[in-house]
Amino acid sequence: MEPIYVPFREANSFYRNLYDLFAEWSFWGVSPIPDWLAYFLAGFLIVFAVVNTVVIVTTIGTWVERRLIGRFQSRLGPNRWGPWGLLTPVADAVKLLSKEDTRPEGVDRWVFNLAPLVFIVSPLLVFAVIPFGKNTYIANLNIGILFIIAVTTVPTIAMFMAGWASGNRYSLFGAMRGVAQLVSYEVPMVLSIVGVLLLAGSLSLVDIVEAQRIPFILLQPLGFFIFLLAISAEMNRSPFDIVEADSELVAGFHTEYSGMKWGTFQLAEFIAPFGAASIITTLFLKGWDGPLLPSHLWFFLKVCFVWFVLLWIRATLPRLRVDQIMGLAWKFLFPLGILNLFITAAEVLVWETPTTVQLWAMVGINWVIAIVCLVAVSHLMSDKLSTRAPLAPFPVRVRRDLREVR
Amino acid sequence: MPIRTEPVTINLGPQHPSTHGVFRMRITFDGEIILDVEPIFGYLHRGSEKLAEERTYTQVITLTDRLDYVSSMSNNLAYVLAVEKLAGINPPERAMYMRVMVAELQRIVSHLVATGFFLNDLGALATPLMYCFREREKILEMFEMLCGARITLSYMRVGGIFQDTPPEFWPVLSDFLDYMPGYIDEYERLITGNEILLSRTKGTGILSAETAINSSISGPVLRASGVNWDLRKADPYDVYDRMEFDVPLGTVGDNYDRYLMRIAEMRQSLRIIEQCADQIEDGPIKANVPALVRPPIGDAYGHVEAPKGELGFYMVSDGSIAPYRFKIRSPSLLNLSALRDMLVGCKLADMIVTFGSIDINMGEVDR
Amino acid sequence: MTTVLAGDVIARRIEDSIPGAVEESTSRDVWVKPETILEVCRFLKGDSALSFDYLVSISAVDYIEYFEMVYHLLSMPNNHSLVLKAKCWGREDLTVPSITSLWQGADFQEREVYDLMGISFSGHYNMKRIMLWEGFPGHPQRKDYLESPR
Amino acid sequence: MYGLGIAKGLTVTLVNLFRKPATVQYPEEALPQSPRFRGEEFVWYEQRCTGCASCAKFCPLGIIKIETHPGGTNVQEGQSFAIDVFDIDIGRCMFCGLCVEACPYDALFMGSGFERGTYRREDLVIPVEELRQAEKRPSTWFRPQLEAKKYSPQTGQPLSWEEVGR
Repeated sequence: MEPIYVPFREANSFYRNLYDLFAEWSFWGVSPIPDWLAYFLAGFLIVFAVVNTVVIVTTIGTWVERRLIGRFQSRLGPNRWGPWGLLTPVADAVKLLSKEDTRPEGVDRWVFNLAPLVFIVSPLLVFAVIPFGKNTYIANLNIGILFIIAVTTVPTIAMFMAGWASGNRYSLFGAMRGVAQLVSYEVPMVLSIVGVLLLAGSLSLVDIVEAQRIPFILLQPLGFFIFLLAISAEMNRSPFDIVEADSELVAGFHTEYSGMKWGTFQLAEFIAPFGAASIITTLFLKGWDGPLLPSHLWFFLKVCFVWFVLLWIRATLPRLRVDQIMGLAWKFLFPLGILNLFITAAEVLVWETPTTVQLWAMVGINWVIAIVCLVAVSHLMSDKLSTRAPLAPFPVRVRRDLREVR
Repeated sequence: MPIRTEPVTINLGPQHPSTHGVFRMRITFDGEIILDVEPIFGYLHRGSEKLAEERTYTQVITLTDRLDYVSSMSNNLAYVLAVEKLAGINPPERAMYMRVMVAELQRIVSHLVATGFFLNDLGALATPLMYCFREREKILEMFEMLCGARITLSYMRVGGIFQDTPPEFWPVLSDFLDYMPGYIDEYERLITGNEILLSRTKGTGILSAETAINSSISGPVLRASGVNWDLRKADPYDVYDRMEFDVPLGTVGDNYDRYLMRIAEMRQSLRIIEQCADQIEDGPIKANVPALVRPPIGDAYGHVEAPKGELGFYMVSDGSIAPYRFKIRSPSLLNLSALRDMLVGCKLADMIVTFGSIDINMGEVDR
Repeated sequence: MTTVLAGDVIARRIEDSIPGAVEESTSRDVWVKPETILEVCRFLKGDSALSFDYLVSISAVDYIEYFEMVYHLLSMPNNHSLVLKAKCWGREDLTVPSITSLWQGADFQEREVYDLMGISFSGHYNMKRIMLWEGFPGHPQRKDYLESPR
Repeated sequence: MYGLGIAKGLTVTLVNLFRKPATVQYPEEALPQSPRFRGEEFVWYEQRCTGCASCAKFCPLGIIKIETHPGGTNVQEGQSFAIDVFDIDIGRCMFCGLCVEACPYDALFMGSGFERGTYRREDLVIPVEELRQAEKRPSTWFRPQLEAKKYSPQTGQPLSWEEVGR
């Protein structure tokens, strides 16, 4: 009987090569590594490499993020440790690891300790199905996008675990907000993804990248807009960061955590934008595909660009209120998502295999619809925000030169 | 079947990121809706009023620096005005112009801090705060030129100011007046039109004019409710009667009005500073006042329009070198009187924003 | 400029409305009996010509033999002000009627006077210490308070 | 239109990304200091001091400790006292400068430093020996005669007691 893991083995050439290396390694004619162990070792090595790459890129990312936000705020940012402060993440990690791991009295011990682990698993799992470059991926799941939707909901559970187990009311507030927000934004996010799926005709991310003759951001502007907002809300990034709104809830669901448990939460939150940027790149920006440069570099550059845009938004915008966030999801993004899905479905129905001309016609139609929709929605929303006249004019007067010393 | 819920009580503070100091509010929530608020303070009580009874009139100036530590100049001005009223001293003209000028500079500082922290409370990741502090720094540098300190200034003396301006002050002020309107425009571009700010602040934390007057609210918070009351116009002190400026007024009294009020007042302050710099003439900077002031027996109440509201000092003299009674009418404390009216019924997030828009300073609340 | 109303004139008006309330008056201030403060304030606030709608501050001064309550009142529409004073003789069990029913702004100030001077206000809904903690010995703003009595 | 305000705000932050940062790296570079800066190390000229203790009386916190004995000499004012102890406890000092303002003989000046962090409060007392020996770079605060000379404690030479003038 063929073992169950064989289909997975066949899926990925890189993995198959590693597996073959282990399985066919012989020692005086004897192959000491059995089939299942070879399977395990190959898998472990790849996962180890990918997870560590992600974590290391994220730690460097935290440094870049802090430096950039510093510059956005007309400061310098951390620049003390190492050249240009590059070792700041290392110093942070050392500090966090050597801190006392306090646990307040009256917490639910198991749930409290488990929550950070659960929280960090999900952003890492996202990278299991992302194609990092041409033929470079851990698994080409035929339900890849469904897998991503599934794992991105896991933090909700972790958040609620942390908030509930802490026995702190700020934490509980944060957890409740988090659950409400994530459940709400799941709907428009999925609706916007379905448009992409209709165009690509597959759930596999590898196929979606290959199906993009032109980037789907052009074909799905409305979908991209909805997805960008929804994924920002899913990650609790500004302006949707009500879960850990520092000015309101101190730190939200991880108020009571310290030491490396807190560090784990932070790490997961810094990985999340990279995961989100990877998903956006794959779904809307043609993934790893690009001219001249190697595919991996293209992927990395696109991810960095999307990540920068998320950062820029974070550095600028204030935070919305909880009911406004819910209203945005259900009153505006949800109908827009339905509309987008409907239009895309109609287009796919009319042009089943579109020619290049038809594709560009589709781009035109979708952009016109997107702009009309957004303008209409903006007028709907700005009804209650009629702008007032400025309070008092500031007349410009001719001033005597003060430089004459008095 | 209705869900059985029960209200949650939270002690917001004393150590909370957005209580602007050590301030505590005992809040009862129904979900996210506020049912009841009880402010609790006194964590920063230093007994300034009692301490002043043991100090000479000049030494008390250092105490007033520490009331509202982001607007020391206004505190100094209110204090010296009260003592001058008590002792019947008239300061020379140049000193009066200098006092008005630095008090208006201080108003800009205080409003910059208020705006910055207000936007920080809205969750803008300290970006507007950093921009506001960047310009605040310029004013503090000017203060350092004038009196050698940046925060605790002790600049004014009974009967004038302590020392004339250094020559390098005027070019710096001139430059400041040139670029500051541009920076205020930049804050407005950054945030005033921002739809998130509009939706967060419009129609939240409304304070009606009647409640405001009844609760002894003063300053920008009162004027945001549409009450035209500015001591600089109503009871002009020093040389404010020679200045030409407008008093910006709000219409609704919500958080947005209070925010806009401060931006508009900064522009008006720049106008006043310009006029002061225009009109100021050479002359003595201090009236002939002995080192130990001995006002005649009696009492006096002196007040100014400080950045946060009406700051008044009620002083009783028994003819000695120290005040017999020194009472501070602090705007921050009284602006909290209507806190409950503004907060009950709104959400937790609105509460933080409303609290930020009142702009209190714990050094002045607890004294 | 804010007009400071002459105390004698106001004293006469108060006396017309509430006989026996005024103790003495000068050209600046009016002294009323402490137990009539609420009625006097109600008259001053409600009278259409005076209409003192704004309470500026409440202070208490310790003159050893008596405490003096000082109310600074202001009328925003007419832009005039008045200093109302009341002498409370004695040092123990001092009670003055609270004016929180007229002005909400009196709330914190009366609590502060109670906390630091030890004059309590009848009719105040929340008469407890404001700056110091409950159980603090004595009232530190009094002139005879030297250190906390043990 | 909804969204324009957000876009405007985004341009402002983007412009600031390419601006020179407003902050400086403190220990390596410091902001320019005004000559009037009220700094922590006091400048004291024993030759000018008569031991009248005006500074101690004017200090709001009473942190200046002066002990004298009769029989000192003073070049300007004739009869004066010799100083045994002149300690300034800057651990409680708030740098209001009233002591300098009070000095009738221009013997006491503010300094210009601000970097006297220690681990113990006792180390924050400036003893008389240190005041005697320290390099004298007086701040121009409340001393217009120094300002008229365009003296700056940060860049100028140390001044002797004859040079600081009345």
